[in-house]
Amino acid sequence: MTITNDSEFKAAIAKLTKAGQRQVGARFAESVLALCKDARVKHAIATAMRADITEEELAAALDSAKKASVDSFTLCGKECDWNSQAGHFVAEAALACLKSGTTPAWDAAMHARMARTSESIATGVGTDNAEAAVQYRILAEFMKD
Amino acid sequence: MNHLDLLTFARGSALNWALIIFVAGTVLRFFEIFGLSRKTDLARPRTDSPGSGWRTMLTRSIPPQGMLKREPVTYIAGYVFHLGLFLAIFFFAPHIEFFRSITGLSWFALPSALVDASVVAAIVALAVLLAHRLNNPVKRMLSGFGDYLAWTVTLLPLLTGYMAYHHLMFEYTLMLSLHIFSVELLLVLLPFTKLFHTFSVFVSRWYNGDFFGRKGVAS
Amino acid sequence: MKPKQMMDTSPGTVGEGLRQRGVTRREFLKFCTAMTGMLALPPSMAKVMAEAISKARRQSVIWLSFQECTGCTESITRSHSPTLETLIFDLISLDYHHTLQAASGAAAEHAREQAMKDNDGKYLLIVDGSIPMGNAGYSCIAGISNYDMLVETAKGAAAIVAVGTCATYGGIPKANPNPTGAVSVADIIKDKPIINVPGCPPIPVVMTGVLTHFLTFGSIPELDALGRPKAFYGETIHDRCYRRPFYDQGKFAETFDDEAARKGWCLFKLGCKGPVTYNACATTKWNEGTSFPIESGHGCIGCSEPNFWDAGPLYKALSMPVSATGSMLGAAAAAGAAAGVAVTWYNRSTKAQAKAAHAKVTVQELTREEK
Amino acid sequence: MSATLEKGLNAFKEVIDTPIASYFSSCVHCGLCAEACLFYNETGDPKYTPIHKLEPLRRVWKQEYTLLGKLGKMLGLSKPVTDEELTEWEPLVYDSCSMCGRCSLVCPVGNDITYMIRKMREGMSASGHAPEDMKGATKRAIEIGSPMGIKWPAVQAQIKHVQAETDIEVPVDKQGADYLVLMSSMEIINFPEYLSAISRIFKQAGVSWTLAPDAFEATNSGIQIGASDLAREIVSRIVVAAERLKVKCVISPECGHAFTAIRWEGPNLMGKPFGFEVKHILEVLDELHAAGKLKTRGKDKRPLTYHDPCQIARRGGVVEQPRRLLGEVAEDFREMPDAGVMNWCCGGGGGVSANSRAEPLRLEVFKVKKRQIESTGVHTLITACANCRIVMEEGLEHYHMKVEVLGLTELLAEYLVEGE
Repeated sequence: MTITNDSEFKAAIAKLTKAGQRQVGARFAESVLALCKDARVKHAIATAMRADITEEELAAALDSAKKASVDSFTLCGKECDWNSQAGHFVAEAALACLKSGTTPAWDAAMHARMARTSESIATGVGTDNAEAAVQYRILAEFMKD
Repeated sequence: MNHLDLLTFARGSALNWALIIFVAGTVLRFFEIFGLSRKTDLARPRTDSPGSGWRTMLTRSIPPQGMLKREPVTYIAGYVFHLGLFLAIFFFAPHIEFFRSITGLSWFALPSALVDASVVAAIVALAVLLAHRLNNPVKRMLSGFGDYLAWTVTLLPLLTGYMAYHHLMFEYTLMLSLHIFSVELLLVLLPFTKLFHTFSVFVSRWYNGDFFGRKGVAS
Repeated sequence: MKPKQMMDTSPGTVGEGLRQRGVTRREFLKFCTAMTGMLALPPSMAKVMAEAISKARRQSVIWLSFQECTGCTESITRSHSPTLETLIFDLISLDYHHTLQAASGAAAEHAREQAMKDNDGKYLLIVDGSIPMGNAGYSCIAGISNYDMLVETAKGAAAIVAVGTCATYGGIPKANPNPTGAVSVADIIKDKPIINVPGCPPIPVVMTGVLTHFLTFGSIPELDALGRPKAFYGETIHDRCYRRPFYDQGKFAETFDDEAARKGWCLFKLGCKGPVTYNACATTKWNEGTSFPIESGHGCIGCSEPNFWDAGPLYKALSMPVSATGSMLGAAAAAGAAAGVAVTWYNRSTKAQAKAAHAKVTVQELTREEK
Repeated sequence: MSATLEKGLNAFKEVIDTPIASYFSSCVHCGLCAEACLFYNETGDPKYTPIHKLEPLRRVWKQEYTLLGKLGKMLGLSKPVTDEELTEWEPLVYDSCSMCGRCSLVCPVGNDITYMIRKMREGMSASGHAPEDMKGATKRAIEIGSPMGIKWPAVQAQIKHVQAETDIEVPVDKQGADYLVLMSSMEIINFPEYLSAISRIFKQAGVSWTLAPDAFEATNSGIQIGASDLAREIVSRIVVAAERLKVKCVISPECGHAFTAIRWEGPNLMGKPFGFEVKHILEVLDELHAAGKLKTRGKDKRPLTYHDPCQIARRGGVVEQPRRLLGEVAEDFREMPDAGVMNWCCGGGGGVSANSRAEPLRLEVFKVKKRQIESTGVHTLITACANCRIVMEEGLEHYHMKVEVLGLTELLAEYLVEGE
């Protein structure tokens, strides 16, 4: 199958199981992982991608993703560094796919896109929408498996 | 000078001067406060709380939620003291006569025993408040000479009044003179110490109530 | 009273005199018992007193009257037990008293001098009236100024009893502005024991009681700081007043003829000085124990207190200011306002200067200049 | 005296007005304000007593504006305010006061201590005694346009992201729109969900709104640092844009002090009443809800509680609105103890969160919020201030609490009935 826009993307995600959403969400996060230097995020994403994850592992991964997210928040009034803010959104993406939300994969995708947006703000180069296309591809491939 | 002469002086010249300083000082202090003026608030107020300033003058006497439990000594002793003092000042027959002679107004008096009890309560409350002031780290830090002075000159009229009524320490005429002198000391110091809150509390509460009221948090 | 007796300046014992006049021992004991009660002595003292007085020689008494109104003398003649009053006069030998003695002119003065000579160091001096220290001519007797007569007569006295508020504290003659420069006995005489029996006038039995005490013990009774016998002046009228309960309940007469006044409520608001007046009126009462001023519907005016006449208006409650008025306070407020306007003007110029000196804060200027 | 100290003292003299004179006259040193203050309550250190934080200002009042004080000053009996003293007071005035206003509501004599702290900061900032971080934020707000250094292109990037996500166009610079929507830097940086939620809700409600490239930032560091000259410059951007676009109402975002800055201080800073209304987003949402324009479906099953941001509730009067809105979407809404106007501050208001020096203290005083949340037993916390949100996220993480924090607008958008 091919996905060309967000409504198809959303519909496809909705068909996935909880675990499937987590795994694909983690792939979305992984796609922007280069923007994040936090080892905890990398580990959380790696855990989330696995199919054979236990409840304990899930909880531990959620915890470390959460920590990474909070640690990377830019506090009110502090000067924003968009590069590190991009890293924060990667952590948010990782956190989103591990959380028990209604649409974890969608949330992870949005955060991953924000990471790209942040990167584009930091560099001043417009690459934002490219991430959406990357995500359509990732999802399509995941669904093939 | 014998005791009756002392009493006559206390009721005469001393009282006149004390009252003059008290009245002039109070008026002066109000000028000092209101003379500084304030800018009109140009922000459109919320309309759901008219009269909040006036209401706050009274409602701020009620402890906000949770505060009574947090600081019971200050609240309870504070209430007892203020109420006791209020009853003693305004509802003891001889005192009403004093106000009548100056303002022409008079009202009902309470039986002496009741006034006596409220004075004892007020004195006890003052003692508790002093102990609290010395023991509570916040109060101790905030307190200076002015606070202990204000405490003393507030206690003295209560104490001398009680002692005069019960013929303690000195004979009545002398004690009554001392009572009046202590009131005069209080009158002279009131406008120029924190005791001025007797009046300014209503101004402060009005502003507070008005500020909050404009924002829709009326009391 | 009895000119013959009064001329006799070497009296016998009291017991002799009593028997002479047909007074029984029982009657005399009764008198002594009453006296011990009044002087707050134990009842057992009645017998001792009777013994002492009977054996005592009749006391020579000289009574000097200066700036006075004769009210004190009027008072002492109206004791509530006339027979006992007579008794009193039988106990003593009243050798000189303007109003009561029959003699006049040189003879009268001679009687005084004679008594002073015969009983030197032993006679009792009673004084009523104040002594003018201004012009000597304000008050003199037989060409002798009151001051000179007092000083001269006091010299040989065993003790002095000052009766009435004039003699004790200067009284009404001393009232502001004190035109005669009136002073009390104690202001002049410093080397004799003085018993003050103030009151305007004093209660008759209080006067006789003091004399009895002196006769019994040959000494003066226990006195308070103002020289008054504690037995009679130890408590205030207010504390012993039968209307006191009304005061405590807050029940007061507002005028002299209102319902409350008729009900006998407290007269405090009508200016009663009972709370600061030390006297025995409320217990001893006047006119054969009939009543006392408060019982008659008028507040105590504090006549037994020094300078009572100048202690504020008679009909203003004690808790009222003596002279403060609303208009005085109005003037004070005006003065405060005037000062307030000046201070406000000054404060506003301080604030205006601060405004004028305000340099717009820019982000560069958020940094502090180092000294 | 250094020139900066002179400027500071001059500012003190300038700001002292009738209410302040009345407040200082009324204080009886009862210490109850300390009991109302989270900084005192959680540390037990009496120096955090609110009225004590104003001591230098009080002395200037006494020495300059009272007869006795002036006499005392002339006779050399009173201690003048020095630079050293202001240095000592700086952490008290900035690090340990979030201007939450709780003391002002508790003071038995009615002293609005927060009002005085705000005024005192004028002199503190003028004399160079503001925390470095806050100076930096203010500098960025003036020079770049946002305390966090955000420029319009960053907002544009977010707009693009939101448009892609929601498939709704975000109106920009639309003349004659009813509402001018502002955002806080926090929402631009950390919470893109806000703009996305607004877009969806306003689309459904048929609201005409716009963003303005020259006035997207709602926050005002000038207010926090206490420099009215700078605060005026910042707020004037919004006024200019609102007047240019002829909007009827400016919407303050989920940010506490921004609401205070625009709604209450704005007209006074500009010296004229506004020709447009200023409302907090929750007020607007509540109005839409009342008008039947905000329809939701379903309810959140998680037990929820709501944290009243100080400037929105106690200092802003928006208390009932969030409760009514939550009533629509929350199945199990639980109030915290002291909720509403007596709520405890998150600890990061009034510029405290922007001040890294204050961080250990801020985390220390978060204990009160921890207790409040724990007593409700919930794991989801709703609020309406992005600053509170991040401060609480940090605090929750610090105390290892598994509680999720959400913005109320964002929560509402989750249950929005769309496309009907």
